[in-house]
Amino acid sequence: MPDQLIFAMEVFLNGLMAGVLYALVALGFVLIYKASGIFNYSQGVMALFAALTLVGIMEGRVPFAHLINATFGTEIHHFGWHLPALAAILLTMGVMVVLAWAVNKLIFNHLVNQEPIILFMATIGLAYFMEGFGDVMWGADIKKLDVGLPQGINTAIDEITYGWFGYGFFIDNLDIVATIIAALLVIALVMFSQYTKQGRAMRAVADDHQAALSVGISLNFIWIMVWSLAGFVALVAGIMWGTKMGVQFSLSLIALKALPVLMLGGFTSIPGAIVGGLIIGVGEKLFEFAIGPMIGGATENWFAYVLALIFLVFRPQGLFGEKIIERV
Amino acid sequence: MLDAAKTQTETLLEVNNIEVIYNHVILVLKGVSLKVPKGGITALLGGNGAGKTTTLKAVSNLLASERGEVTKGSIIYRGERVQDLTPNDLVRKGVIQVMEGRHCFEHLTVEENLLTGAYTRAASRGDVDADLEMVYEYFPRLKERRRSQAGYTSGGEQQMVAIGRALMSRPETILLDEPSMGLAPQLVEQIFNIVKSLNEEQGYTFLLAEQNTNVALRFAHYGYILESGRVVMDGPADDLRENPDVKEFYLGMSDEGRKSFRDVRSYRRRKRWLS
Amino acid sequence: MLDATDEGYVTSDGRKIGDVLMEMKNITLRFGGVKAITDISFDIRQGEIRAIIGPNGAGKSSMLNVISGFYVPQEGEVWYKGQKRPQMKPFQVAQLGIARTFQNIALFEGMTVLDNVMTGRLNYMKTNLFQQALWKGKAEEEETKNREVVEKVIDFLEIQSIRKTPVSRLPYGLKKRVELARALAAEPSLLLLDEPMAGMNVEEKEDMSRFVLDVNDEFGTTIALIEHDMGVVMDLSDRVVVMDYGKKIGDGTPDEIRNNQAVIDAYLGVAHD
Amino acid sequence: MFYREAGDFKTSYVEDSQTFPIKFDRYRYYFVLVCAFAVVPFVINDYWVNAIFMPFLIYSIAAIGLNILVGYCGQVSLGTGGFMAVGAYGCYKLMTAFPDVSIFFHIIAAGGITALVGVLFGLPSLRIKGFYLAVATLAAQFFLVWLFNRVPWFYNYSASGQISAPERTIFGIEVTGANTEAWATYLFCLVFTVASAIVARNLTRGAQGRKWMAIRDMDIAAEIIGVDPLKAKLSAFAVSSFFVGISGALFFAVYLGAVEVGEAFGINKSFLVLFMVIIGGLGSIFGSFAGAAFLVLLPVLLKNVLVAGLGWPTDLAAHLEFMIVGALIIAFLIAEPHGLAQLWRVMKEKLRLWPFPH
Amino acid sequence: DLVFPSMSYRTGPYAAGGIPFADGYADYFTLLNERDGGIGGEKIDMPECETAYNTEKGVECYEATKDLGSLVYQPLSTGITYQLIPKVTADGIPMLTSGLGRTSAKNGAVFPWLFNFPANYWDGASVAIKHILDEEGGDVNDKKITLVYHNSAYGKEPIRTLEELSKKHGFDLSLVPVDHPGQEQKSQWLQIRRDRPDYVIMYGWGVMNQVAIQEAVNIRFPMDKFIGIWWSGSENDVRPAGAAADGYKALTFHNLGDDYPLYDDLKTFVYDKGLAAGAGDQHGTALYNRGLYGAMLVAEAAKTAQEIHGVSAITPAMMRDGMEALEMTEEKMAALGLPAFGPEFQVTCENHGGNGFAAIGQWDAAASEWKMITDYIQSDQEIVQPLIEADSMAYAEENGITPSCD
Ligand SMILES: Nc1ncnc2c1ncn2[C@@H]1O[C@H](COP(=O)(O)OP(=O)(O)OP(=O)(O)O)[C@@H](O)[C@H]1O
Ligand SMILES: Nc1ncnc2c1ncn2[C@@H]1O[C@H](COP(=O)(O)OP(=O)(O)OP(=O)(O)O)[C@@H](O)[C@H]1O
Ligand SMILES: [Mg+2]
Ligand SMILES: [Mg+2]
Repeated sequence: MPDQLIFAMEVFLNGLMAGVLYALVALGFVLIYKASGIFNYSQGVMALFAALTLVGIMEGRVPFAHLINATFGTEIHHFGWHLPALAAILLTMGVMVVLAWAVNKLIFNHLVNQEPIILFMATIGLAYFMEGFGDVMWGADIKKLDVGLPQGINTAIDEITYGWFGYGFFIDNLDIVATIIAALLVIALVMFSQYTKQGRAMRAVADDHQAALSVGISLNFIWIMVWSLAGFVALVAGIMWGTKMGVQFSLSLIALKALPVLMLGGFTSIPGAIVGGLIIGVGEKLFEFAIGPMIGGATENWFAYVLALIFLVFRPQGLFGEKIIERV
Repeated sequence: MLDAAKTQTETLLEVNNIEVIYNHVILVLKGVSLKVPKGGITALLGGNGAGKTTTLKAVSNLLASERGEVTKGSIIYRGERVQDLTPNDLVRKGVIQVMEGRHCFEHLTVEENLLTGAYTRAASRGDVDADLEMVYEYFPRLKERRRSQAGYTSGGEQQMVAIGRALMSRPETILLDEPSMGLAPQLVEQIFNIVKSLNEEQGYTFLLAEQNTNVALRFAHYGYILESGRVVMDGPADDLRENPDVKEFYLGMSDEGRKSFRDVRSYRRRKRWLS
Repeated sequence: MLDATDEGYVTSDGRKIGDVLMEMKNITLRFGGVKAITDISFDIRQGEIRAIIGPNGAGKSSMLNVISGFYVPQEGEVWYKGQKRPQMKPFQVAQLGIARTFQNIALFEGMTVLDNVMTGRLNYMKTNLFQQALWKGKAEEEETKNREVVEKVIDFLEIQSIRKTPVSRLPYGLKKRVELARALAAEPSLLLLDEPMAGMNVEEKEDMSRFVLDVNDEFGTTIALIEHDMGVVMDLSDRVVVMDYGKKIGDGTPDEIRNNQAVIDAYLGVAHD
Repeated sequence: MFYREAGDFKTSYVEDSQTFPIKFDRYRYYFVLVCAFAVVPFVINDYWVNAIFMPFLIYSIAAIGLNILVGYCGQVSLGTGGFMAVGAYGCYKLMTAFPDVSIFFHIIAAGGITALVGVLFGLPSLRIKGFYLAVATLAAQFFLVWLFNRVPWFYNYSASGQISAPERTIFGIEVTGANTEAWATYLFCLVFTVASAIVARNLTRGAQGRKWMAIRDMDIAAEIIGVDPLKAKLSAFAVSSFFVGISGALFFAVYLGAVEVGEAFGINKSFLVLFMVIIGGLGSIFGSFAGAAFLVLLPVLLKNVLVAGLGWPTDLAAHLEFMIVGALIIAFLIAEPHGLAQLWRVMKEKLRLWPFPH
Repeated sequence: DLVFPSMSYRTGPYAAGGIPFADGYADYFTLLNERDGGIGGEKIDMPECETAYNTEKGVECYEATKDLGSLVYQPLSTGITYQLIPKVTADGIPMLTSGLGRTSAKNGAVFPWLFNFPANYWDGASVAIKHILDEEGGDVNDKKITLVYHNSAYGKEPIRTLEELSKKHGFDLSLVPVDHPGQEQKSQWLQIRRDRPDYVIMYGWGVMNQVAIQEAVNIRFPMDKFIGIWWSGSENDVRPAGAAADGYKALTFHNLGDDYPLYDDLKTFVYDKGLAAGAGDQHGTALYNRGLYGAMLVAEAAKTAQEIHGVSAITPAMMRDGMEALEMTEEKMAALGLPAFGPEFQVTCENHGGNGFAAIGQWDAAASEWKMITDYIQSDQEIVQPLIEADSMAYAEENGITPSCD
């Protein structure tokens, strides 16, 4: 086999893996969009916030330490404990549920039945708020996140492929873990939204807030539920990305990597998020590999969007999105 | 048709002198009071913009989602003030509204739409399926289209979905907003017959807002006529049907019987009780 | 039976109905598996009021959508003013002088009544972007000219008092009237009305009927109308097409339809007075 | 009591369709204009111009532009940063290629170039709608930034990859470069801002505006009543990009003087301008100003209050600033989802009824 | 009072880098105030202004503080630097951009108000290559060196220099850009893995650094062959990768660690009095030291200015004179409690940028600290100087400046 082809295969596989990581972020968007028609701009910040909280709890940091110290002249920083990862994850989940409750109570409760762009705007406000809040709560330094996930090249694959091609493929262990988790998440979420009463109610709410209210669906409950779910997905994404790059402000920017995925897969489709992720991941990596060197590289950011755009021209609702109903 | 015994029974829903304001500035209801007796069919009549929909929404607490609020008066259901309940609490209490203009869940199939109606019920699968069958019996057309997305069904079909969906919650009181709108004549008849049989056989209470005064007064026991946010007349349906003003303005009858729509071409100043 | 030759006919109240204005030939329209219209042909003549009736889901609205170019039928031809109409985009159809209202009101909710009605005049407004950017001069002149037409329509439909109200705040019935105003402002030669009187009480229907008749009378506008109120249909229309499950089951004068057994079975239920 | 239409009769349609039908509004508007042109230039210093007025004026133009696209035509765009970059780089190339032509025309021409680019990237809007379109416009954002960064021709092969505005004058007074006077740059921007607002108002009050709004409110219905969606959407993209391009050109040439594309015209800029438009009020020219003012002034104000006033550490203040801005955005939306402009309108409606509550 | 505004960025995507610098900068001035009563008897005033690394906020900060009698600006962001170049020139306030900003500002004849001692980006690239030369015994012919860079003006800075150097020394240079912000670098590192370069040089910023180091670890690229510029060489950049980052190298133009007498003074006069800036947890980090160093340089320049003009309350123009006459010697630094803390250099009108000395630090993951592994190495002046000359003269021409040193 020619070298270029072997390399292309490696790039392809890594593209798939990268795609899964994008999809993890995109899933959170899909959940909320599906249940409320809200395009949740703050999903990235939620991932950051979840990861920050997780690290904070694990390391026993005192929340708002800086604020407290600045106001009272004290010098407290740590509680002095170190929690095991699992316990910290559960606690963080609790925090995310509280967040979901607060978001609903303080914001979306008052914005029922508003146009999508207004709701979108509200999530922007929320993103601003949480950005500041997360920083005040846990500090703006870069934190190392280690919940014990394996990371680095998978030697087994490296060796096997070396045996086959004379060139060992690089596959990151973390990506493998992410893929498994993402697959489980997607299956569970699909089952939930298609086959349960709450799932149906969730889709109903997305279509028409008022009508949903009129049949007795509690928007409150549905929204707290999906925001919690989205919080959970954000936490998972936060763990994966945080392990890769440390927990820091830029974690919130992964949202930008999820958007083309979302658009390609369809805002309303859970499987779409995964398939979209895979296509985007592979597409952008292969493009960078094959065409990138000719036009100066660093093409991934825009190419992902252009790729999604091309798909959209043919399917304006994304690959799996609900058909946009146009009637008069 | 008025059943004197029925009007004597307990008042299920009582609206006392409510005022509704939209957007903090637009005053729409200027003191509306009504009483809905248990097991009765009460009709709310009135022209466009009289405030029928607003009244119903005030009762079902859907106003908040339209930036409207009840600023005065009270709404009592079964002797309990319900103004501050959420719409879903109210549905649990047995009050459900069929909204004007259908409001189906476009992306759900017809059947899924109907199933959402059973959201508040803790009923078993079997019960729900039985109710589904009941709705399909009332509206065979829906059975044919059960797997289509509601967004693609015709206007009339959507109206059936909306009503069927409300029935699925097995309510005690149904607030029906313009059920006849956009329906073919025999279907209008059919829907009112369904209302009647639900009322008589299952004891459902109805408060219905309707433009089609003719049909409404034929099936209702008691009627209220709203104009510009005020109740201008009320009485047993039969009395209203005989009232000459009602006859002229709401039933389109003149002394010579029904007028042809062709005959009203000449300009005619509207007579109003108010304004 | 009316004497419906190519030269037209005379109605019971003595109006002269002219040539065939629009003719639908063997229209069939499918949506995936659903057959909304099956092989339907009928014509609309200059100056008449043509009603389309039928049970819910019969395909009436779909037929109007075919006429206005929004749905493209799989089979069949549309003839307009004696010519076969080529495949057209809806806005091109509108430019031919066909205006309509919608079953589920399709007003521009973010605009005032006046602006909504002014949109009916868009096909008459020809100043370019630069002239409009300057405003003074051509654009203003054109605006004023068209505004006068619109004001006439507004007067005609008696909606002066709500001129500056955003339509989202209007009750249903008034919205329908505004929609009619928008269609009328286009001074169409063919006006399509989809259930213009749904959700109105008798008095309002009377008003609406008066408008429809006056439009037809004063401007000679041809009208095709879908309506479920048989009283209205029978009183207003010159000829009626009846559809059921996508098929045509009757076509003729109100009297003929009233007594058509197929129509009675499928739609009317009982013979209507 | 004085805020009334009563007694203020209109006798012609022209009068009736003027921008400020109520006399009081009209006078207030003239008053603001006179202040802006004849008073402010004499009283402001560098700080006010560079930190507040210039960004406010320039962002207002961008917001007006984006409002035409989003607020009037309903096409949500997140490509504003990229289009501003087109304006900036277009202006830079023109300034350096034709040094003898007045900067005034360079800026207008930069707007024209941006309009063309805008139309190009607007093409997908014919198929793609809503948030899908919004995300799709990010393709423009990222691609344009990449392009300007990638192709050295755009920055005249400068070693640093930055573009710097050479010195240019209007009527012999410097408006770009190192030695500008505060009042001169202020007036220069003000002229553009006022002209933009007037042109935008003219375009949106007539036939073109109605086409846009019709497409926004219900594109299918609009098409059926005779609006060509292709023309309407692309013209919105063109006009919007024109304004955005002008603001980009001013942003670079007059305000910052030197920019690097990724930093000055990144995705954040796209979001910022969109926030201005939404907070200010979609479909309102006044809203564009209000939104720009809100997002330019508020952070500065908060910073001054928290750091200078209350003596908070700068970082805490900055974080709190984020929280406050976020919370205020939400609070405003809850109070009035249709933006500051609508809040203003409701206030006026109340005022009109005053002293009666309804 | 002597006003030294601090344009810091404690928020935003680069906060982790901005905080330690700002803390160090502030603590040094606090120390001078507390221990010496300021400089030459004048108290120091240090208004801090948050830029969030954002150019517009930078302009706002500048405008807000310039009328306070600010003596010198350190904008800490290349973007802000470019904006301020015309402004400070017009307003007559000196600006110091150590290790960042416009490289050709070194030519004081063209940029009288700008200073970028002791080293700049081009020096950095050259010193990195010199270090590689040392490692390879002076021969890098046919070695492969890859530059991974932030795809922005900043990241592209070293390309010209490296290209020249590759001509001179015969190594293969390949360029791998990473687009902002750089949280995803799979493609780039797969490519590096395929190409198997002998060395990787990185000009990264923000999250790009952390991800690059993690990916390098993932593909098992030898850490001691991976050299970052000083903005890729803080604790923040290596910590997320954990123990595996051990051995990673980065350039620096000042010393690392906290083993200096000055720290004792800081402890007595600042930390223990509770006067430490920020959260007070950044002492001894690379960027904190950079903050100290930056403050020390301007403080020394201020002293020089006071000496030259014989007044203690100096003006910005005097400050400029002080900076232009600044001489950093070993004795001076030792006297300040920072022996051998930075390279020795002397500023002149022709040379506002020092002599291009930089050193290499290496990360010791076990001890969790940076260690200096070389002395200060001078950049290849033969290569760098002509580039600076050419670029600054081009600027002078474009802007109609007559270079002069009188
Ligand atoms: N969301 C709203 N905001 C402002 N005004 C409203 C709103 N909804 C209704 N209104 C106004 O309230 C008044 C009453 O409206 P309502 O919908 O209750 O009338 P209705 O009797 O149901 O009329 P219809 O028969 O046309 O449905 C109308 O004048 C209408 O303009
Ligand atoms: N775009 C579409 N996609 C799929 N099915 C459609 C579409 N439009 C209409 N239909 C179907 O075609 C049939 C005819 O619909 P249409 O809206 O024309 O009925 P109608 O005669 O106007 O009924 P109504 O009186 O209830 O309005 C219906 O069964 C409807 O579900
Ligand atoms: Mg109603
Ligand atoms: Mg229909």
